[in-house]
Amino acid sequence: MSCEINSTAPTLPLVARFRSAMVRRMSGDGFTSGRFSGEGLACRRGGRLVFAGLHFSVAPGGALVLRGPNGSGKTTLLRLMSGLTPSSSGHMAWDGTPVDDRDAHAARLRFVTHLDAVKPALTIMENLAFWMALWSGKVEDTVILKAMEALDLQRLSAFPARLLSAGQRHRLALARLMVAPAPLWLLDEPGNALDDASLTALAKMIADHRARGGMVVVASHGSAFVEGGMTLDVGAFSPKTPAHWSEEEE
Amino acid sequence: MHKFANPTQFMRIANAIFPWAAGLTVILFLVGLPIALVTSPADYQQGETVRIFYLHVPAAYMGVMVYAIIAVNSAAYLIWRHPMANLVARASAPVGAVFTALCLICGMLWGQPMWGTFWAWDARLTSTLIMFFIYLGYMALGDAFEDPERGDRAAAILALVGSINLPIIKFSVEWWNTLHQPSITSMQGFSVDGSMLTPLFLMMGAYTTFYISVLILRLRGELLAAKIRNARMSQVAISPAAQLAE
Amino acid sequence: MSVFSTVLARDLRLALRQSADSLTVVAFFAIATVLFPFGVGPEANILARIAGGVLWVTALLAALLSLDRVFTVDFEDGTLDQLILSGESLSLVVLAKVIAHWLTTGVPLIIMSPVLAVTLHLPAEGYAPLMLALLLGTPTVSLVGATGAALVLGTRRGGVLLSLLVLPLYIPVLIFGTAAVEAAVTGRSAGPMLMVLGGLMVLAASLSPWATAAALRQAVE
Amino acid sequence: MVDAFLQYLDMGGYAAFVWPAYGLSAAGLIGILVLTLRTLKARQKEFDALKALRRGDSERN
Repeated sequence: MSCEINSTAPTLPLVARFRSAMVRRMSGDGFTSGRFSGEGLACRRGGRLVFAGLHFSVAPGGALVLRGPNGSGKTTLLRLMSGLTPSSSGHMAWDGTPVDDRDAHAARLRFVTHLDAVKPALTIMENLAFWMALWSGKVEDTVILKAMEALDLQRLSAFPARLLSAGQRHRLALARLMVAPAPLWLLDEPGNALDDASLTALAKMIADHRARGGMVVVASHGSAFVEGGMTLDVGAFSPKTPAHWSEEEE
Repeated sequence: MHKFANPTQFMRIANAIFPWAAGLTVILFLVGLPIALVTSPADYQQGETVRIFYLHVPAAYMGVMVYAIIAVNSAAYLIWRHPMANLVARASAPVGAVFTALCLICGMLWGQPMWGTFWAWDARLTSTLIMFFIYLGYMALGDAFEDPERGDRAAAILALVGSINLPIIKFSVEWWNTLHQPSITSMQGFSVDGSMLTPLFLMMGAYTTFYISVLILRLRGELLAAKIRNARMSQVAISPAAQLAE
Repeated sequence: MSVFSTVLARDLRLALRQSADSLTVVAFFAIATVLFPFGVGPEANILARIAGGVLWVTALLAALLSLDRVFTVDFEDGTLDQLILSGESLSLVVLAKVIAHWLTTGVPLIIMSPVLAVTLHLPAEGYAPLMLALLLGTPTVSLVGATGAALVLGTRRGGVLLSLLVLPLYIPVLIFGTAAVEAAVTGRSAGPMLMVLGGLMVLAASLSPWATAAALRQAVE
Repeated sequence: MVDAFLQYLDMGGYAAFVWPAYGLSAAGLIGILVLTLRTLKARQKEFDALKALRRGDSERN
């Protein structure tokens, strides 16, 4: 019962040419990933058509900030991009090839959701070590230490996570991004519950990631920590009239 | 999308079939009941209780048949996301549960004169009882979620898991039954001779067309429920563009 | 450090840190079994006659109690999303979690069963087959139970619903588990029943992880 | 004539089993049918009410 509504939303400006030139100069341990894009995406949540005809495109080194009022589908779009939620129509492409193997797609992205996925009974070190072992198959203390230092958690490394405050737990969730590199970062309102120092740390992390050729998609109201990123108003793609219902009635 | 998967297309066919199915049900019952109750002879072994069999066997057959329909439609829903396949499965479950319950009731009423008690752990009766629980589990899981689609998907997976386990349960119950009570004459020992075939087939036909008729009515109900949910949802949903447009 | 061993190690460490869970399972197994003599009467010959069946039923219920915790904690704190996005086959991750659950509940039940069998006057020949049958049966209980636990994720009354879904599927394991003990006690060989139990385990091990993974994916959709 | 009918009703002594079987089976089938028809009617009424509400809206603005 999915229906195709081709809206007349303005097409997004293509990636700025100078950004990709900058990326090529700083190769380092950069990602050789390609463009991540989506065409004609529609998604239903609990019978409701959240958005339709949505298209996006992120180039290596680029950033995409998702805007839109609450309930317009920002989180749904992120979950769709991660492969957790299937789209009812449209398709996504990675470097031109359609994304159909969910596990392969998941292996090249990190998704920080509203929930921090932190085990209170484990220490910060054990939490991070688990995710590093899961994603990269090996555990290197130096990498974990660097990840903790990036978000100023190294002093608490031996503490069980249940003693952490909400902000510290959220920083631990963000630290996960550093333990195993992946080209695509999907961040769902990462700025919540963060103090100023952590916000600047987050901005630096994102800038470094983009400098290495990584891509970032952020759903957020404030976007102090992402400069020069493209914006996508998810609200523009939500169905204007209750199309599904009236369409069937006539 | 596949022709049958489109609801309006499917319902056009279903509504065309409905008068035939309902009419046939009435005719089959009108013809079958008098034969089953009055004109067909009593069985030399069990006397008049054979008439209970004309209800017990069709109910048992429909219970299993409807579960198979649920399993097949659940697979179609999970693999191809056919919305109609899901509706058929969810709409059929209560009817299947009623058939299974009637099979149990008739089995107990048939068993009392034979075994002296309403319930003897006869292999087929026990398997039917377990299938009844699986029906209850399917329906309970389907309605346990706020989001109806979550319920549909979970129930579909359970229907498939159940369809793999049912033969195993049947095998192990029958093996267990022979281990403990080889003595009582279980249902298998009852041979169906010629004179019983006509009432039996008439009643099975009546039960089948009854299921089809009720299923179509329930499908109409499910589609209406979906439309009501969407209408309610679209009133709630914000659509800034729409507000701008108005 | 394969995904399997990583997830297994983490779950075992979590279980050890919160060892109260497996202790409550064993405590339930004990208290439920001890109830039967009060209900059925203390005569040794009656208790001996029903010992195998009682131990199996209470073991099944005990394992069932701890099942809905297998996924709910990960579902609620967001770990499940990350596990599904680990890029590894979800069935493997599920198998690791099920084996962790079996090690923390199934094995304690097996160890505890002879102690409780004494209170029910189980004849001497029944002890080894009982433990062997439990060894072959409890993995199936964890495997099929995990599928049920994944299906009821996110429902309000998960526990009750889980037992309605899963107990009918346990009946074959219960039948052949009890039959193995009964055969040994009455002098017959328990071999064939144990082999069927093994067969059920292999079938569950091959199908349940896939079904559980499908149930988990639709739960987070 | 009447005692033949009474004799028939007796069902060879099994009246207590045959008639309840038919009665309960009829109750079950008619029950599910009535339940289905009632929910269908209720939903149809609710749907018509929503449609009237919707038509009311579209006429107003």
